[in-house]
Amino acid sequence: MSPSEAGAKEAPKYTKKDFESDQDVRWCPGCGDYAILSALQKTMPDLGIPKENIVFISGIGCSSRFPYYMNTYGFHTIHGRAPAIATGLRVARPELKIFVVTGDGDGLSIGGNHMLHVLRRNVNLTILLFNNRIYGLTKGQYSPTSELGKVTKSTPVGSADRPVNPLSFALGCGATFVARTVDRNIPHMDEMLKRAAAHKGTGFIEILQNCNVYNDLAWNVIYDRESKVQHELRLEHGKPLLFGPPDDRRALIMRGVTPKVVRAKDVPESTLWIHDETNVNAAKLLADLFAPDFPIPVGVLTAVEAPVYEDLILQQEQKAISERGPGDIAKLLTSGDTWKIS
Amino acid sequence: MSPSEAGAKEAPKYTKKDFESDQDVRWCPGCGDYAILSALQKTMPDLGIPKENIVFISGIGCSSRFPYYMNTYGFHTIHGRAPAIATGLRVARPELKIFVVTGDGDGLSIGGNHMLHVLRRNVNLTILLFNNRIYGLTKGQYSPTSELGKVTKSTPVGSADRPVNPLSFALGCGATFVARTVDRNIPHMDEMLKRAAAHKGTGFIEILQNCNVYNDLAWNVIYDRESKVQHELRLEHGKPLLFGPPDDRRALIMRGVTPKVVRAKDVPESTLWIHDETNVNAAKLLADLFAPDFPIPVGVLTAVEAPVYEDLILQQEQKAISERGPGDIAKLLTSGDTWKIS
Amino acid sequence: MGQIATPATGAEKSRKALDRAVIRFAGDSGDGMQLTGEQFTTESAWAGNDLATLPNFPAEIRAPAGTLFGVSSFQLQFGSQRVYTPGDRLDCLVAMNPAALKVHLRDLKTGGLLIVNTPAFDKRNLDKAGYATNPLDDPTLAERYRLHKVDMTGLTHEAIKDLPLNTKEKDRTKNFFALGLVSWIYTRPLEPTLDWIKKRFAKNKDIAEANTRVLKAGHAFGETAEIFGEHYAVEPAEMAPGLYRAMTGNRALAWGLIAAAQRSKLPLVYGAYPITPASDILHELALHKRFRVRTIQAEDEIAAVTAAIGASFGGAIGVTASSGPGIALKSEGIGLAVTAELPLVVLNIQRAGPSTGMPTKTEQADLMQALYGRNSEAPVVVLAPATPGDCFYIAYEAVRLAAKYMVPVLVLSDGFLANGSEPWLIPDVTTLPPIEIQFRTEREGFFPYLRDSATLARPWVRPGTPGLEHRIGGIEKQDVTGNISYDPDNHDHMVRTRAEKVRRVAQEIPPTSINGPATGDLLVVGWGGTYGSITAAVEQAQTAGKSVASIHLRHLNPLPPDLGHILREYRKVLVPEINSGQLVRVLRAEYLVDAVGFNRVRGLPLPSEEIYEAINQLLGSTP
Amino acid sequence: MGQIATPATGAEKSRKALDRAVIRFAGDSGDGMQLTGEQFTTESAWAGNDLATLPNFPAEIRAPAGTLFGVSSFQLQFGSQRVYTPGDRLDCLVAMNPAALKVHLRDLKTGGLLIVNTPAFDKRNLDKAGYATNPLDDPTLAERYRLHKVDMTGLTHEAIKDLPLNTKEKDRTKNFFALGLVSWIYTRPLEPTLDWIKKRFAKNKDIAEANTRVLKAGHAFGETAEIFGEHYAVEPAEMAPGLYRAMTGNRALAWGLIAAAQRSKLPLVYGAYPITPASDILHELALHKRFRVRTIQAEDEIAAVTAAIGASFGGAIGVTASSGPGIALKSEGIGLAVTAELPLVVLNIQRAGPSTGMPTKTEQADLMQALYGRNSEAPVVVLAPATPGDCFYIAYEAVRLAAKYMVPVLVLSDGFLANGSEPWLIPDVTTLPPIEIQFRTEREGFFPYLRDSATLARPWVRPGTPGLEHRIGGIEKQDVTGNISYDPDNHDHMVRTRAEKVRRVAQEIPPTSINGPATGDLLVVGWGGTYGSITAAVEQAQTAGKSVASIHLRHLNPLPPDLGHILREYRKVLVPEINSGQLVRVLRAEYLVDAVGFNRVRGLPLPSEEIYEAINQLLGSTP
Ligand SMILES: Cc1ncc(C[n+]2csc(CCOP(=O)(O)OP(=O)(O)O)c2C)c(N)n1
Ligand SMILES: Cc1ncc(C[n+]2csc(CCOP(=O)(O)OP(=O)(O)O)c2C)c(N)n1
Ligand code: SF4
Ligand code: SF4
Ligand SMILES: [Mg+2]
Ligand SMILES: [Mg+2]
Repeated sequence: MSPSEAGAKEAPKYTKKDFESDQDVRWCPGCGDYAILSALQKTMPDLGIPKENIVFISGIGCSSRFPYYMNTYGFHTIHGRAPAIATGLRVARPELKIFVVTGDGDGLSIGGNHMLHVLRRNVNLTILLFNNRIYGLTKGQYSPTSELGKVTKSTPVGSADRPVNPLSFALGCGATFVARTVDRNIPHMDEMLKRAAAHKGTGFIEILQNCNVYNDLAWNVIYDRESKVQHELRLEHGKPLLFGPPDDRRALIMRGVTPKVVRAKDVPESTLWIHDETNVNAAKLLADLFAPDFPIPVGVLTAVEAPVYEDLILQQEQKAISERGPGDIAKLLTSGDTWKIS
Repeated sequence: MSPSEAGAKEAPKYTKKDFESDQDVRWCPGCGDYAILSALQKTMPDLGIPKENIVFISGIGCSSRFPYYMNTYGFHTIHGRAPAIATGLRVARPELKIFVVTGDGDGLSIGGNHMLHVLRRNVNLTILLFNNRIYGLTKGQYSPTSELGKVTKSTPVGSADRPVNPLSFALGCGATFVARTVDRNIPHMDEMLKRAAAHKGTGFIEILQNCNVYNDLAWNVIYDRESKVQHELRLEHGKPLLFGPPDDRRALIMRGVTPKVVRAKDVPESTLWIHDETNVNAAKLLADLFAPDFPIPVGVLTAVEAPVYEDLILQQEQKAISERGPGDIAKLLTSGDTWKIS
Repeated sequence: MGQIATPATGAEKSRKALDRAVIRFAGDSGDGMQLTGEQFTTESAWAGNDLATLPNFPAEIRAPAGTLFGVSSFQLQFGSQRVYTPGDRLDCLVAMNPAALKVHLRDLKTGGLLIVNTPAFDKRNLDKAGYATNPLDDPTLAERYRLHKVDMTGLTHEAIKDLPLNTKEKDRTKNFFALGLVSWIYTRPLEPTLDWIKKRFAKNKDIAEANTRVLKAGHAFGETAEIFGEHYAVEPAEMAPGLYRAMTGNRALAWGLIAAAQRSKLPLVYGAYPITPASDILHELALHKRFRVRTIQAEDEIAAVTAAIGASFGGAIGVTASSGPGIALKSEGIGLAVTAELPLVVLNIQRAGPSTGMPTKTEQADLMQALYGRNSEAPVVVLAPATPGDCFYIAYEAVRLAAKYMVPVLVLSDGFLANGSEPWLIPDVTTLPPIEIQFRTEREGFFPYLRDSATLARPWVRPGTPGLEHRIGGIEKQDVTGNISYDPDNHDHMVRTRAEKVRRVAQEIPPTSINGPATGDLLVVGWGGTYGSITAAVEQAQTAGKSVASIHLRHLNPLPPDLGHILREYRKVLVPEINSGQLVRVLRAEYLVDAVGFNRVRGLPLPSEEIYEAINQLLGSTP
Repeated sequence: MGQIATPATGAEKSRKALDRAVIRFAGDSGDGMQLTGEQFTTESAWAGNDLATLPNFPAEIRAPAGTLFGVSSFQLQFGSQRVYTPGDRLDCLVAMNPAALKVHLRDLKTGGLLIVNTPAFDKRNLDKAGYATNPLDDPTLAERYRLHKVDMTGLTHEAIKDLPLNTKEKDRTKNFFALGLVSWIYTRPLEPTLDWIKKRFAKNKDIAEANTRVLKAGHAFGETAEIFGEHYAVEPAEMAPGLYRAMTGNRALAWGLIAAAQRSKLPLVYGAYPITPASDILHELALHKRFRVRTIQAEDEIAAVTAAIGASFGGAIGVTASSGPGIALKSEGIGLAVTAELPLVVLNIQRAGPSTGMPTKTEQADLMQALYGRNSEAPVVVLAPATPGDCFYIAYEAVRLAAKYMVPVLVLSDGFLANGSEPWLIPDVTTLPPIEIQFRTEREGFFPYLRDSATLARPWVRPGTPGLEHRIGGIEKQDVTGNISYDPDNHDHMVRTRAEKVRRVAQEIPPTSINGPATGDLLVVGWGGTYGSITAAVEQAQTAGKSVASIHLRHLNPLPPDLGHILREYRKVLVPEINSGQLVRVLRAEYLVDAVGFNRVRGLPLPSEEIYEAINQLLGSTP
């Protein structure tokens, strides 16, 4: 058993209620965060982990209020630093199951550097990035995922910054598990959460989330029933990349390294692009796609194995102890050159 | 003329000497930084920019001592923040030509967040990242680009962090110009510097650099004459991806989205992969490749056009002024609701 | 019916003259209390009163309706005499729901006017507010206060029943009913609000019509309903003649910066990362591109301050702002500006801490951080505005000093000043002290750290100036040449020089003005947003015949040159602060006077009543 | 030949007894001066002397040969009596090249021993050092000092000419010649160095042989050559009996942390980002995985401190360290630990600033930052070690207090303590105060902010404890329950509680020990790495009959409870610091005593001579 699996002691049978804390939920009525909270509380019992071994760590933002509402251990920390705090916690206590909850501002603006490093280190954490393309808690400034030209309080004639794509960024950082889901799709969220939680290493999920107060329907292209049917591309390992309404199925295929949308019926089945979660290259090309010119990939873009940071650290420790025994401070103090005065 | 081109007034004819400052160069004898300095001083006259309009901004590290040695304006700032300082300078003075000099620690460890954001904003700067895969100035700890398992002062039994690839990271951040060159290849450095400096937006160059004191020959695979012949892949726009010795030419081709190395003579010319700098997808796949299994791409991976941050800001300003005239503070103070007391 | 204090009959309504009144509107976050308060403020300003305001809202964006933590309030004091504070205890409280009543009732004076919106006191809301029974049914409420139960919701709907709006839209106008009613009670002119409605809802005639009708309905209700026995007039205050406007602290800071940039003929580069309560400065500045104001919403506070430093290096006015945690993050960057000797303005809109603390609440506990919150000896100039309107002058002064002395200037505003407003006499900008920027262009004898003999400032050189190419940086440098130097004596010299440069700013400080006798039993020393509370308390004590004076420091570093002398002219020194005692420590260390603090750290302005008590206590008597 | 002081003939060499001696080895960065100094230190320790060392090296990694900024030096003082400092002025200077002579000569006493390596004084090196002519040719040099020109390079090559090494390798051994020679002059045992060479070069016999031969050649040269008229013996010092080792401050900090983790039976999680002069603690800790020490080389200082906080939250000993700019970056994180009330240890190895400053030079100018460098009221415990060896005890104490009071503890070491070494009496670890961690597991009556009545600490709960699931955070919280609270009075209460908790740490501070009379004319108060200089100066003054005492503060916050009383027992108080006057301000503010500072900020330890002068000056007499 690797140190990071140590937490898997037998868990009691829980219900959703067991994961609801006694705190008033303080989001705006209608906020997408409610759905995510509910999905998570619902998913938790299925993870089979004793409640006391679960910890939620967050930064600051509307999304980062999350830990208060989960009846597990929780730490609402400071803006952008949740991945670093979680790394320290994980190194101290590799048997805990740790979730990091962050926002597009918390995780990609002030916290971008920690995100980069936690991803490359592949610390065993599940990171939920609530992307509402806006700063909610500070009342509506544009965020690093807001579209270029976004008009907000801080950009009355439009923003001048090209947005960052969380998935492309994560992949550029060497992430080993990257997925996307949508706050309005509870079963899919549930599935992604389980997949990410089971991943060995950093499981990174972008959750498209609605801020109905400051950026309502920013993701309408995937909320609106009609548009969703047109654009949602469900990624499923081993399945071809097909999307669109039944009467107008389209296929995403490759022209060289350039994705192209064609009518499904126009291409032979053998040339369809089969989704392969273990192909990081494919994930990188998928990550950049979005409506209207392309479908919106939803699901697991990539899931690959790689060394896990704290596993290596703990292995080094165990090796040192098993080879030379546990440390003895008295011996340490008298090691090397000493001399006696009497 | 866009505001960012304003600096292009007629420059005097310079020689390399004009760009040498009067400061003692304080790198270790044999350090790769000397070659880069020399290349830069040599390239400067060719840029045709008046010396007083050139600014070098750096953070902290051996590499970041760079500005002191260039007889231009210079600012040796604090660790990791050079891209942010340069952004402020550029917004204030879009007519200046700004170079940012940073290291793998400065630019990708403490400064990773600013690197992300300067790249996505596409601020018009030329960024030179000296990658020696080590912390030089602090005497030899591993850096974010050091290989997993690296033994250094701070990791006596090997590091536990998977390295970040500067090129993949930059591309994940939405960089519009990404190139790689090598300290031992002065003509190629010269070419890359000119290309990056001419780019509209952020020109990002990774320079493989030797720290002969703490990480000697980390890049030996591309220094060693024999190995270099085997592994160096020169990227040239419109040319096929061929490398290796004349008697054993190999081609990099695509199997689906997976790069493969084959004997050049085994593949028909029509199936060769032609390098296209405007194809960011291709760049992402190339960026991940390295010896021994793959060749080492050297040259411009991608160069694409995109809106430039400070251009948009300045355009907004000019539009506001041209539509409503320059601001008048007395008018501002009396705007809106006022009342008189007499 | 005014149930205790004025058991009125149907008799003619009397109008009573008041000196001043303190009103608070309180309701749910969704009830529009901030807007109501702001409009009432405008009306009072039109009426020629002096005034001060205190908005107070939850950190939650839209806290769930009816909850205690979702209550939002707006308080103001207006008067026919100088008004220093929004007031301590309320003459009138408008409570739009049970939660508002629960949270705010304790601040209402016994016998004060209490107006409640009865339909909001339903089971659901009572539960949410934690009331087991309806407090309105408790007879002691009406005994203790002049309680008026008004069916505002019903009357509102009635007034606009024929308009094509849905229930929710109609409901939302009820704050105008409250505004109309209270405007009648205190004889405020409705014109500014009617004007505002017209402009604001120009594109939505129905809403405009609804708000107008409801406002008038509230007003008419006061006039006709049998329940209000009297109403009040507050005469115009005697104020300096001139053109006035309402001014909040954050807007004043923004405009002060713009004025300074204009006077110095330079672009203003403002690097900021959003944070409560500083964000509004960014929002305001972003509107003024015509002034060559360039705002950068940076990726974090470190990028914000370093971008500002980069801009300064480029010869622009580099400014950054933040609050609490964000200022902590800027410490390293400020240190760079200290040693690079570049002008930099850092605005700190203090909020309650430590750490995230209570972001929407006020505090003045970052003084020590401003003075000392950097590694090593890194002195900066520290200024603090006294009132919302003073923020304009302080921002202007900060730019002026930063550029003149080539030094970072930190400005300590706070949440109370930032959002509070006061009537502001619009200055003639040409009378502001000039800001003359002289970039060095002369090659002859140029060195980057050559100093001006009066200010010790090094030359400011714009990159782009031919022949003056040079390099600066964060490593210790030789004086004059600016070359890297590890020479021990040079380092000692530079540490002293940087300190002396800041000390010389003292020559810019006007003589301290003393409010009260030049010598006496007690001196009260204040700084920042407590100016109003302290002044009110001290004037109260003076009226009561005490030998008390007060001074207010706008310069915290360096301190005014005459301060030591002044302190020694009083037997005792009291320093009220919304922190655990920071300025008081500085004064004790600097002048060895046995100054004592009065400290309450509640996220609220200091009540002048409590300061008054502290004065009396220190004087050894009961009030 | 000792050319002035001892115009020796070929007569038998006399051995003179000395109380103490101050030696400095100086040369190029590549000349191995640090190693030479360390070996000489070990030899002196073996000889039973007390000693103190001062390594001093450039910030450049390998500065170009022969330059002034590339000079590296190592100084030590050893003696037969208590040695408090590495010494001010030199009895002996070894200068391996012209640059070393140029930089260091001014510190040599008139009549002192000056040993130079003549072949290094060639045109190239003279040019680089900025000498127009060879200073060795200037007769005044030999007049003022006992100059010995030795062809070390030549003699070295001669000694090993038959060994199969190349010229560069041979050249590199010449520092052993210098070491052998000076060892002979001061009668040091060669055994430890011979031992060291054997171990160090076990895999390279030729190098081992070369170093051995050259060391002996240097020794023999002293003995046989006609030029050294006398040599010296320094008797063993009277030191407490026991087992000793040489200890540097950084290693002592690391080991102190390890000892504390062992005693508390918890893993130690150390988050750090490399920075001079703190990096060596990381390097040292990374070696000790068997002690469950887990080091995280973080991406930056913010990640380092927050990772440590995460570890503390998890029930491990969370520690972080940095210097100057890095500590500034941690301010926000430390504030979180304050309000989360988690144990955290932050080591600050102070260096000369501001900003990047002079990274390899020492300073003690971060005291104010430690006390106040965070937003709002965020009090922490502040400790400072007095000597390299004391770092062990301070690190241990920091962990103990942090865990007992659930509070961050900041430790202020400095570059001088970090790299300096002293003979260290190895303690019996079982005699250290116990660190008893009692994680709460009891569900009954659990609340996250329920407090211990003696310490006010809240319970430390390890995630993983069934039934105690709870949430904490950086927003203000209700006492006891820990729920988010914006209640004004609760906030005031929490601000006071956090302060009181830190204040209670005073009950852990032993009575202050006074070095000198309990009452008198002058008290000298010190803290941190100036302990040695101050003690030496005060003992000198006492010997001269002055009524002077000194105390040394290891606890800077809270201050010792008896401090106020002690301060008042002296007519005057002097506070020497390597800053512009920080502790002195604290003492003045706290106790209203007219303490005065003695401040030199040169990146170097304070010379005890200068403190002695300051004492005399304050006493109103000339020395
Ligand atoms: C150091 C610091 N800087 C700034 C803030 C103010 N702040 C709080 S949340 C936030 C942005 C939140 O945006 P996001 O992460 O997208 O979360 P959302 O509210 O949209 O869920 C900011 C800027 C802060 N609390 N701390
Ligand atoms: C805030 C801060 N943290 C840490 C340091 C110490 N430091 C200086 S340079 C450096 C790393 C340099 O590595 P790199 O950027 O790779 O530059 P190189 O020396 O290898 O050229 C570090 C950690 C510092 N100066 N400031
Ligand atoms: S502001 Fe937006 S993100 Fe925040 S709680 Fe409200 S709706 Fe949700
Ligand atoms: S340490 Fe390495 S990178 Fe730094 S100057 Fe020396 S060789 Fe170059
Ligand atoms: Mg968001
Ligand atoms: Mg490096």
